[in-house]
Amino acid sequence: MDLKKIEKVSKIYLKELISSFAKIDKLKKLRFFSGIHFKDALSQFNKRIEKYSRATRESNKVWNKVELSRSGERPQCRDYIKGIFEDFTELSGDRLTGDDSSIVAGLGRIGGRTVAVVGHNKGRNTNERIKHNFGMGIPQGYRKSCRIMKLADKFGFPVITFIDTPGAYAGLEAEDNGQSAAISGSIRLMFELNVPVISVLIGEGGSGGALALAVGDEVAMLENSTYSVISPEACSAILWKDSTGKKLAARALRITSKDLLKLGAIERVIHEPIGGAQKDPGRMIKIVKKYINDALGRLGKYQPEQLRLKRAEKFENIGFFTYG
Amino acid sequence: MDLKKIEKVSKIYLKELISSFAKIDKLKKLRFFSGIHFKDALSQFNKRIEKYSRATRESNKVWNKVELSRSGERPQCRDYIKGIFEDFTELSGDRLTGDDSSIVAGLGRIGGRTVAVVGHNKGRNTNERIKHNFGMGIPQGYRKSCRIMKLADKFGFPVITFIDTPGAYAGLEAEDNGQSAAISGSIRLMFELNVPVISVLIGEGGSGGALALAVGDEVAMLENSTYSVISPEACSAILWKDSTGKKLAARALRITSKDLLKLGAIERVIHEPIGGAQKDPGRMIKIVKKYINDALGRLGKYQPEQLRLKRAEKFENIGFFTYG
Amino acid sequence: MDKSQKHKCEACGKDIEQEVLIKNLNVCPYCGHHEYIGCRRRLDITVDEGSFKEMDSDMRSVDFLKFRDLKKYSQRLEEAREKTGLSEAIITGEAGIEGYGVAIGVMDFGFMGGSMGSVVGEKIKNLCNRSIKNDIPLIIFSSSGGARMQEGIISLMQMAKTVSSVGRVMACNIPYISVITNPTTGGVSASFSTIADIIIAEPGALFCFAGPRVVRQTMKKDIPDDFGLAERNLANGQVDMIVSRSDMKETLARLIRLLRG
Amino acid sequence: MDKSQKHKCEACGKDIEQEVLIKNLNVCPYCGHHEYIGCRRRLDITVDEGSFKEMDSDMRSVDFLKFRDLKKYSQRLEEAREKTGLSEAIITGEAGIEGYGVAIGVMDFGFMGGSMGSVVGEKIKNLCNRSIKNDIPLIIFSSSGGARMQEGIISLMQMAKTVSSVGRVMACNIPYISVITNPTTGGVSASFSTIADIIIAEPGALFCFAGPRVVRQTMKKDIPDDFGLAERNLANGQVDMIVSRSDMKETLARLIRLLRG
Ligand SMILES: [Zn+2]
Ligand SMILES: [Zn+2]
Repeated sequence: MDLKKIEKVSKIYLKELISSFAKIDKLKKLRFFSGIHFKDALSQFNKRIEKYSRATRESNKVWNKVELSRSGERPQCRDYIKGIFEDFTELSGDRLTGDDSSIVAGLGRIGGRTVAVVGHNKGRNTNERIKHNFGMGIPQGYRKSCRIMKLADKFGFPVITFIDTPGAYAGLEAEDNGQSAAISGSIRLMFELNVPVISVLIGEGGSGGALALAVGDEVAMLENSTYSVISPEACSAILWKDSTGKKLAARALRITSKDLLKLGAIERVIHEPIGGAQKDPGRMIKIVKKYINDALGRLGKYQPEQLRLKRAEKFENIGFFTYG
Repeated sequence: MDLKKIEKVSKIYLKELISSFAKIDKLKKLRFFSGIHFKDALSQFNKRIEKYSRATRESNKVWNKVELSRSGERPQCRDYIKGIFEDFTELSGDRLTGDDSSIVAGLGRIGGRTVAVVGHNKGRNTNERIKHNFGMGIPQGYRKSCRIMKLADKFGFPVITFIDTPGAYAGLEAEDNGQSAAISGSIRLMFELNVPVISVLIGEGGSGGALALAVGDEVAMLENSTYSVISPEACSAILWKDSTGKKLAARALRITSKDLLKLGAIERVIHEPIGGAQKDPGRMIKIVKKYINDALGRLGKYQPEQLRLKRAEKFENIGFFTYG
Repeated sequence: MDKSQKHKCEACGKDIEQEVLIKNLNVCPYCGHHEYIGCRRRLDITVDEGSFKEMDSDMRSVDFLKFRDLKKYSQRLEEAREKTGLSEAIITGEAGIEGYGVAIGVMDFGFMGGSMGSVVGEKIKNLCNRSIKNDIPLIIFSSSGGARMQEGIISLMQMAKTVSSVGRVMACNIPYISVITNPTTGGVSASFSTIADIIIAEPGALFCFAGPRVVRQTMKKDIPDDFGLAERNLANGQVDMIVSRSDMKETLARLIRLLRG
Repeated sequence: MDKSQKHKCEACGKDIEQEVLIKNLNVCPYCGHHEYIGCRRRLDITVDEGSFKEMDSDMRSVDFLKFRDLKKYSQRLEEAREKTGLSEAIITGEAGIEGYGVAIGVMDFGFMGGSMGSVVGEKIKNLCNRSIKNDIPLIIFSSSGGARMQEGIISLMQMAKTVSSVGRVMACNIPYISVITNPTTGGVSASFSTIADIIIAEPGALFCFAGPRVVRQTMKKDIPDDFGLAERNLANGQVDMIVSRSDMKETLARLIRLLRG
């Protein structure tokens, strides 16, 4: 047995390994047990170690991406806005009951045309993070976003969204104010927009709170961003009944840009400077600016009706199933 | 001097009378004062008493209407709904942050067709009145109303509104939740409706809170209902600097159905059973039902575009002014 | 099933005879608690007898991610199928309700917590298309813990997919009624179930985006006992009405009559 | 006016030299308090020099109800005209803002509390028509205690009238920017001023439907110090931004540039 390899296996796998090792141990002690069978069992056991250590290795790699995607060092929504759009003017409030500082919205100019920009902003230091509620949206935020997107639709401005959120805020008030309907309403509105919609996942793409802003004609992910139906931690708590499974969950969920491109859930991966966006924020922002400009060019050739139809078709065609 | 007449003059006028009487008294004492002048002054003074006592008489009459229009004995929104519409189904909530029980909304059938119904309900006894917040709407109510009107617009259902409110609720939370925008939003939406809109003032039509539901193609007032830009009490407090002017204010503001018809602010006065709606609620409800059916017939001949245009024209043409 | 068998009400703890419980549509006769019922039973008590024609009955989930937690996804699917006798967490089809033709979908919490994966999404899409094609109202009974983790990002995308599909129905001015049953949370509450013309909830149904446990954790304090319940949602403006199981069919028929003008 | 004369800030109580105050656009240099300025001054500091072309300058209110409280309406009008040198509570016209043509209306609280009667309504309607005819953005600076009681129900109807008019501008996809200045309440806050594409408020402006006194009376308890203020409205989602007087022109020009695509 290769003990070194076992060391590299995730805790949760270890439990399984130990229990099967105990079985082998029992087998050894059995009278009718033949050496050949024992060898088979041991080889199977070793294969298992091999498999588990590979899974663990991969999980660790994915987990690094998770941490990187969440890193406060990466450029954030406000950085992209500042670096990409001229005349950016922030617009506040849902005109209903409040303003959500975790979601930034406004108008700006790129390539000589006006666009609406909406995005999650997490904030960098503790104060900022608290102020922005760590990028976790509340209904007022999604409704503000809807208001600005409607404004954009009315005036024919393309919509650019930046996604970077652990997920919608799980608070009592948020629930009482209709978090569910705010998210579904945002998704629905984005399908109704007659203008090009470009969504860029710049960091963490957490669940429904991310999707609420990510119904784009083109959805792009930065190389080291992640996008997931549930946080690996929560997934682990539910499925592995244990928080230590978070890295395995991160791998199992397929949340990297590469995975999502392969699955057809996004259109494009935007490559980052070597070592990640945080190594050269200026260049990263330029790359994203170029992407947005190019995407605007690509989408500019479609009529409003076509855009809506293609957007609906794209999302309605996602899914894997079989018959019989 | 006719002292009996003076007794019938409103307190506020009395102050003026007393001060002018004091002047006459002074005149009498003046040396150069001739009898003829004195007689003139006295006759003017008597004319004034006459004028003031007429105004007071009229004010009292109008005030009776104010009290009648506010009477808890009159049929209320829910009574009309029950008596007029089949299959009425109440719909709750603004799908944003709350439900307002001072405003009832739902779908029902009349003459074999579906209509949307929205109205203020004040409630009759103390418990009901508290539950319905005395018919004073909050933003959630106007937004619920908008939601149901949009539903009606989508499905092509005419909209019937019943107005009976002291005005929008003047509370901190209501203001924080955007009372102004809720009211203006409701007015705006009603101009955008592609379906016939019939508004019936059944009791008290208080200010912006009433107008928010009263942008009808036909606006009708029950004979003894009132409709005013401000409550006579509040008007008196501001303009007469004194609450005792409320009856004078009620007269000055011209708030009766007759006045409003004359001013062109409404289309129709619906006559009440002798003594008022409360004397025969059943008949009153039948009369209103007939009115609604007739109005639906009248408005049914217009195309959506025509309805919108006529509605806008009608309200945009209201106003008295001159040049130079 | 032994009809004289006793059943303890989950809410009030009183014993109910099985026969009474079933007659009462699995609603406790003492406290009105609405118990879980499976989607077949729901259809039985909601649509006209013999009127239901199932669609996509042979559509099956596939383990395209080779997802494995403590169990393989494929194994979980197998177990759910065996346990429920259903092929997936939703059953869809055409039916009549008091004679009105409808496109109806009913989710079943018993199948992997009613979680929405590709099959639920696709079945809803097909149901929507049927609704549009035949110009019949759309009714969906929701009951779900949310998106199906085992299908990763693809299950998140079903939120967008279903919203788009029901959105197309609504854009055709075809009535869409969403019925919230216990529980409706997460990816289902934040997608097709909350953008209907009319939203009805069953009494006592949990209806929220984040569940009470998660919210308690986030808030680091106690939350009200009625957190996320249908009644609280009514007060919060999120549902049009709360309708008890015994009134549901009549209410749906009346709403269709009204919405059909 | 003696330029060396001192002026006491209403907010912080500090003495400000008249000259400094004027240079500072009547904003207190110590505490930033934005003082009342009349509509002519507002135009001066907002539009390009000499660009303003007034509309309806000869439109006059009439006392069609023969309204008399302690004074006659006609007398109140006369006094207001004398006091302000204005013909009514709003001045409207075409102007340039950094070269962009706009249809602009500016209310003046000094004229009968900026109350909206028939003339204010009609002037706004005509302004909207000009905006549509010339395809130029609409900008209205509000400052009003609400509807003009002396015109009874007709003043209430101006709420509907102005909403309809600005609604037509917006339906043409012509930008409409509403600027809230101190105070904007009642019939003006609940009509044209709150349905704009963009709503800007001046710092510290009171902006509410029911004023603080009325609300305190209704609630029968104290209300927060910042009740109805622009800053509270920003937090409550009712305004897009708070812009100080010195930044107003630049901001309007930028917004027009943005909204014009
Ligand atoms: Zn029970
Ligand atoms: Zn100061």
